[in-house]
Amino acid sequence: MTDHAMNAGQVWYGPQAWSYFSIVIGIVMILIYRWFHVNALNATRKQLLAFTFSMTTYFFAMCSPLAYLGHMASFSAHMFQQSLMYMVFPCLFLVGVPSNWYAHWMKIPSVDRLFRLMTRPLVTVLGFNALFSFYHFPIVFDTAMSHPILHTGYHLLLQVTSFQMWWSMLTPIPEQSRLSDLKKIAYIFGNGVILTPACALIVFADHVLYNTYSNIDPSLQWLSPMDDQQLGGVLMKIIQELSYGIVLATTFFAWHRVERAKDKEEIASITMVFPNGGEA
Amino acid sequence: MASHSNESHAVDYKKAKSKHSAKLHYLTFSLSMILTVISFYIVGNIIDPAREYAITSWTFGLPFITLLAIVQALFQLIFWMHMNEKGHLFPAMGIALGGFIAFTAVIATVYWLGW
Amino acid sequence: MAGAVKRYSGLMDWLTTVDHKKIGILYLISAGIFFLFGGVEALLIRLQLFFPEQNLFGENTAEIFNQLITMHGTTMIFFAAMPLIFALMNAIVPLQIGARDVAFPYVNALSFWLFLFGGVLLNTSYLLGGAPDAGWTAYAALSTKAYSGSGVDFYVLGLQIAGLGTLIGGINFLVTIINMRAPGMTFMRMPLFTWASFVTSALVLFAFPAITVALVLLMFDRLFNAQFFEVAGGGNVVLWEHIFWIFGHPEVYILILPAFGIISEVLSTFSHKRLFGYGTMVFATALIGFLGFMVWVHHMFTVGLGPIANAIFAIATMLIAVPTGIKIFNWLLTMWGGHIRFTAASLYAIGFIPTFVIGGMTGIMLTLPPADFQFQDSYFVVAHFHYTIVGGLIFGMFSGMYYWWPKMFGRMLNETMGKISFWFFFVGFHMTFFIQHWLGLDGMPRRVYTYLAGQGFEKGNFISTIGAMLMGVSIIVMMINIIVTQMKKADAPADPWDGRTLEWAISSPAPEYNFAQLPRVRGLDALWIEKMAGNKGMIPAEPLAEIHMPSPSIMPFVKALGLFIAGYGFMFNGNTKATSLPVVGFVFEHYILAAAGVAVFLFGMFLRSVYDDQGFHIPIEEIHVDQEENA
Amino acid sequence: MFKKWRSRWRLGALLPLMIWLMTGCSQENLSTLIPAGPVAREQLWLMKFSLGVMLIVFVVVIAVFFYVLVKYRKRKGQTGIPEQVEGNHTLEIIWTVIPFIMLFVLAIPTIMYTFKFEKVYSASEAIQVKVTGHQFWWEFEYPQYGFTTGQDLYIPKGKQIQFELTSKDVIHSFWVPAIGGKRDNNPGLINKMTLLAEKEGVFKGKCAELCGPSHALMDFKVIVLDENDFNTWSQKMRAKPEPMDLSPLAAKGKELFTKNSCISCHAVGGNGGVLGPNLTNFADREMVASIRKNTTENVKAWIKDPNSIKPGNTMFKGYSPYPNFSDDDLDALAAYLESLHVYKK
Amino acid sequence: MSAHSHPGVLPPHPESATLEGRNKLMGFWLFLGGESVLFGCLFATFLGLRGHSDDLLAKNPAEFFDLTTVAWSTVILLVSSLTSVLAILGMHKRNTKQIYLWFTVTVLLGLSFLGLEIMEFSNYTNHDSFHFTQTAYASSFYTLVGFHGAHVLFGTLWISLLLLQLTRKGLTVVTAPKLYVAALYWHFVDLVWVFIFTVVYLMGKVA
Ligand code: HEA
Ligand code: HEA
Ligand code: HEC
Ligand code: CUA
Ligand SMILES: [Cu+2]
Repeated sequence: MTDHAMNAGQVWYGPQAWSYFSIVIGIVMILIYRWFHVNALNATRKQLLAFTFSMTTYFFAMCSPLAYLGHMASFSAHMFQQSLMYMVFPCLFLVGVPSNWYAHWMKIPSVDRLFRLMTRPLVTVLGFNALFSFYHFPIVFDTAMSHPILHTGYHLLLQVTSFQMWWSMLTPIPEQSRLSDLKKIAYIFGNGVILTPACALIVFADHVLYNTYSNIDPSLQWLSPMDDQQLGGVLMKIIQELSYGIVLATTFFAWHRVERAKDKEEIASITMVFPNGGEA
Repeated sequence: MASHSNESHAVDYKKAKSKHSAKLHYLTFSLSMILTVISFYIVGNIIDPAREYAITSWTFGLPFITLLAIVQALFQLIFWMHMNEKGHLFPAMGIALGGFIAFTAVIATVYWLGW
Repeated sequence: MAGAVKRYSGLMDWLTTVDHKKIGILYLISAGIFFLFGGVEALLIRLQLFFPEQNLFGENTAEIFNQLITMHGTTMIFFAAMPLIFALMNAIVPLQIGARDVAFPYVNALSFWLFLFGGVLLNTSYLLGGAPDAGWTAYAALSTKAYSGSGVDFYVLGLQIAGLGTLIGGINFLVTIINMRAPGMTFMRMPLFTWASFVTSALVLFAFPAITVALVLLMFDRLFNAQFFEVAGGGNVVLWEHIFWIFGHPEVYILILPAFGIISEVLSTFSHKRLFGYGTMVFATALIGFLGFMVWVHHMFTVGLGPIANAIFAIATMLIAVPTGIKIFNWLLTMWGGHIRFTAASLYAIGFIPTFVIGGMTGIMLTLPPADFQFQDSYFVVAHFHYTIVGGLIFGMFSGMYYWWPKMFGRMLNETMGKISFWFFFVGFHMTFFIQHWLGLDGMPRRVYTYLAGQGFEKGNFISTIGAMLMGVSIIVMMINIIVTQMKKADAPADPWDGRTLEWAISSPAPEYNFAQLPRVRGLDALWIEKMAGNKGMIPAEPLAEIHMPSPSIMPFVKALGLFIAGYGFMFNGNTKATSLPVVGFVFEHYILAAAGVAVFLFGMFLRSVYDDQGFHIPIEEIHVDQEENA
Repeated sequence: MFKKWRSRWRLGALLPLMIWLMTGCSQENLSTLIPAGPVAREQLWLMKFSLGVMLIVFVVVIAVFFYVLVKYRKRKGQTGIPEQVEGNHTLEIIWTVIPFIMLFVLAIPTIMYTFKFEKVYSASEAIQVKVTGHQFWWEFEYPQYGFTTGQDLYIPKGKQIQFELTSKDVIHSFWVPAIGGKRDNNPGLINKMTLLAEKEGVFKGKCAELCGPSHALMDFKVIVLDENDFNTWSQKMRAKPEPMDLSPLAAKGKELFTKNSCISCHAVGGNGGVLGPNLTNFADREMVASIRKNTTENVKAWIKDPNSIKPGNTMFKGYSPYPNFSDDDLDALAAYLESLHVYKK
Repeated sequence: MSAHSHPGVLPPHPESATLEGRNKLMGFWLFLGGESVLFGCLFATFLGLRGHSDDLLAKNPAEFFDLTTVAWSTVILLVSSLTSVLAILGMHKRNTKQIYLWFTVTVLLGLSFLGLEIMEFSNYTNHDSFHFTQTAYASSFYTLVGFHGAHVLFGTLWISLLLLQLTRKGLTVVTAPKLYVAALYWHFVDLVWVFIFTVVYLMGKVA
């Protein structure tokens, strides 16, 4: 375990606390986006807004002391950060990127094939959920937390798979969409269901599961380890429910809108073909 | 009456497709067997009830064999029960919902029986 | 290629029918009779509580009272409310989606007969040693052999048999709605009542297995000496509560969602406007249905499960208020800007709104665990659920009855009598149950056969009983209305209310095959669209042809009868005088009767599997005749 | 058409009339609306708070409801079809978000109080009482003092009482509405609950879970004494007193009591059974079997035929034949029982 | 929409060729969803009540269950599930001989499973005095595993009956859905067994 000697004071300005590296990555992402926006096709207002929010989430989750707190002191902080990175950031990001920007990369056949493989619903539903659930095994969790390389690697994997999972729900490239609206709703729902066991087992555990949090600098503690653990599980569930719920609702209402539009078409055809009423 | 040539094409197509499916079914069978053997082996020979937190303890073993059971169940569900084919949206939803409610019932009863 | 057409008439017609419309009528009549039973039980309850320290039924008043409340609750919920719902679902859902029948007509008939025999079994308990007396919730230890009489056996077996019927009924409607919609009838074009039936059927599918398990456990404890709920054997009484309420809470949403569907239909028809926010209403219905499975512990706040359990389920329950509220507002806005007509049907729907909202409000008050510590098992809860059930479900069902009576019977119920009945019911209802909130707050517990004088409960109980009598008057007026109406000629118009949905496109009552030609659906409120485009009816989606119908069969009746007999066979296994008689005792004690009954049922399944039903065809000439008659 | 509105006004008047009628009925030592302890008070606050939030909702709904009914009812001769409105996205969001916020506001004190009321006090901080529910009477054991009593629960004013609730047969529920909410008495399990009484007096308790025919009659009393009086009482009870100088009638009664298996169920002083309520301080009780006034007549009637007073109760359960007491025997027993005083303020 | 079949021409996937067939499949899948909840509640009862009963199993979990028998039962059931799948594949190939062969094997394996289970139960009841009426744990054990066994029994009877029907009527669009549904049922029963051997027997080794 890294030095617990680090006291509260060092938290607030040290490179670990502010993850300078992640800040750099974030800035790079913004620059790339801006380049595209200016040189390729403009992003719409809604997409710009979504992207801004996604980057704000990113910076808050990865670059603020939240990440540090999550690793050192508080399971609930860690859960909060994770939820932001896998449940909020990816969907805002995907909504914020216009679909025709992907065309550049899709021109390369191997990239296209890789994409298609990685976005198969069966792959995505199992990938993220399995990795995420597995992560919360005490052994896996503690090991990952104590070895920085494993830790970064696993989190990167989680990030990629989370993007895959959200891809099927939000389908930025409509032409490649594999799921009908109804299927999408089932998919979102199914994902939420699959994630429940992991959260439930954490919330209802009767002892502290993770060694990582069993001896923390008391100045960084704000809840007892058990309460902290339970709060973490609850937070994770709530944020997950919220983000999935919102996407579920928007998908549902998008479906509804499409259906009502179909209605209008058919009604127009009636009045067109049978202006005086009558039989077929 | 369909002409013979059409029918035979249909039969050939079906034969080809079903050979492919048969492979998946055998794969599911083998996987199920392997997972079952692993579960039994772990419980019979590996797990040491005396230890509390090591990888050979029940703390790891219990969730692990549960995971194996779930994986096996999923494979059987998806391949043997043809859930990977078209037109299985509602059946999938039905089983998913049923499983979810069953799981909720189990969790609540196990944790909250007032003992 | 159909065999000899076997079409019965008279009593045999009703005993062998597999026609969803007739089955709907059978459900309606049975529900009505059981509703009268439950209502009489309610009146007796209220009469006993009219004055303090009464013994209306002599020296066994306490025991009899406990039997009355148990039977009142069980009969009303399982044998009056649910079959009423199934009656309307059967009669109307296939019509609304443009289908000719449900997916499994034979199973549909079986559902009905199982329900009926279950209800009859339960009610024979009065004559065979006493009705169940452990409350409709039959909490263990009280419901085990040691602390209750033979009545609970009737409860267990009666509900088990009826529950089986309901479960397969739920599956039936789910498959019907998924697979048998008319061309063009996409999910998003289904009327709200069909959506509500769909979600309700899903709730039935997932909730009834839980009560099945609970009843099995109780049955094993009582009949076979299992130890599930015996403390000495390591059993746990809270287990019963969990499994019962895992069923019980979805059950109340099963009760209310169809009513929600009816209100949507009635309010939009009688305001001459389309439903406001259709998409949201569908989403809210599905959400309520789903969330309904995760809140059951709110019935167990005082069981001592701990603050975490209580807190989680309190929050989850509060969430359900949001989609429910959305529905209320959407209904109000449906009426907004419309031309509201006040008929008996719409009065019930309109009266529903404030009444159900009050019920929902007290529900939210109940869902706060610290407050529930005071409310639990007091008359406050009785007030809450009668507001939601009577003020919600029954108002909705009555509204649907008046609305769809012409479609089912070809006659219109008398409007004046309907309105009189409504006002008596409305005033009587509030009088009966509003005051009960106070009784609960003042410390009157539930399920008490009497109360001591001088504790402040006299006034409330007195007023409450008067209100119940007013409701009784209302029901009598309604019964007279029904009798008078049914004696009239069946000449109601196909579309008396200027309706918007498919069922109004066919004659009243609907012909045997529903649609001569399946209609082409072009949008939401399919009939309304055609009307607005100037068409007189629906455009057909297929040419006129022979219609294939399923054959009637006596087997559902026989199979249900088999289980009915098996029920008796299981219960009387050594505890009664009958078993002391030589042959009879042998038969009962060795479960011969039970086995025989089950064997009849299994044999029926065997026959059904082996003899494939070819059905029969309705020739085109007959269809033409019907069409001319109804022109 | 106007007839409808007249009858509606009548209905409108009925509701406040009923409310007014009922407010006179709440009894001081029984109603949840007149709290006598902090738990009941906080629970009442929550009840009123939630009612307030709900009333806001109700007022809004009713206002729109009546407006719509009056303004948009179909007038005579009105033709045409009103505008068909599909929906309004903004409105949907508004009436989703606002209830959410209202519920959130409601949830906060709820969660706080939910956790607060589960606090368990240790032996040094509170008086411990083990409550065991039986069909149809209540047993109260004071482990810190080492004695058991029944039917009447004596507690001191102003001190935390830590209850441990269980049952010997079916599920009961221990409820003192004026002092605080209830918890169930589950057989084979133990529930913990704390209450505190702020006023002296006699409060009524009820059983709040159907437990058989006499569930309605399973009342009990909570007698809140000044702390000193409580100490006196508990010292006396601890000493397991038995009346010393008995009148000859009472002495005969005591003999009958010991000979007639009463003692196998009931304990007086230090000896006796536990199948029935402890009768050490029986004469202090206001009620016999908690529902009849404690007079000689009633005591005699009770002993003669308990089942007629409390149907289904377990006194003499399984005794065949039912013990038959002559009138003299009953007088003696009653006299004995009436001599079982301990301490009455 | 009619139940007639034209001789000689069986469509691919005969079980979903008619509306009735599709209805049967959908209805059965939904029924399985309900059965999941049913078994879920039985599992909940079992898990909730274990550990608080005072019986031989609770006192001596590690030695009580004989894992060899359970392993054999599992293998038998697993193989029988495979054979039922092969039977349906045969049905898709319209090869009735294969249907007979594989389904008969399935039935025989099912019966052997039942035989093993009956032996096991009588062993516990007679040798180890672990009766149904002993403790709550025992009651829930027998109820859960017994219910599953009853399902296996019903399945074997059902499949046998269908094989008889196959001889009389041949493979048609009417009989095909019945066979398909029976195979689904059998798979489900095996699926439940996966959870039973994991939760009851394997986990039963720990107190
Ligand atoms: C039709 C049946 C029905 C319905 C629909 C409901 C609906 C609700 N019920 Fe009720 N209930 C019963 C039937 C029903 N109930 C029965 C039979 C029992 C007792 C069983 C027994 O023990 O015998 C019971 C018991 C019961 C209890 C247990 C009480 C106890 O035993 O101590 C609780 C506690 O949470 C509860 C809560 C609720 C809630 C929160 C709703 C909610 O769904 C209500 C939601 C509706 C609204 C809230 C109104 C409309 C909304 C708005 C206008 C929007 C704005 C609102 C807010 C911002 C809040 N109910
Ligand atoms: C669908 C459900 C439903 C319905 C509609 C009703 C309707 C009514 N209920 Fe009840 N009720 C329950 C479900 C229902 N109830 C449940 C589940 C319980 C809890 C049970 C338990 O605690 O276990 C309960 C409990 C209950 C109690 C509490 C008993 C107690 O706790 O001690 C009371 C008390 O007033 C009551 C009263 C009434 C009244 C006055 C009506 C009225 O609305 C009834 C209307 C009156 C009539 C319909 C009478 C008409 C009939 C005639 C006039 C007959 C004459 C004609 C002929 C015979 C030919 N009900
Ligand atoms: C088999 C057990 C049993 C026997 C024997 C028995 N009792 Fe009781 N007794 C009870 C029970 C149980 C109650 C509580 C009844 C209730 O309130 O439900 C009770 C209650 C009483 C009460 C009322 C106590 C109170 O405070 O309310 C009195 C007085 C009483 N018994 C006297 C007697 C006498 C005198 C005898 C012998 C002649 C006797 N009992 C024999 C079981 C018994
Ligand atoms: Cu004790 Cu009711
Ligand atoms: Cu509920």
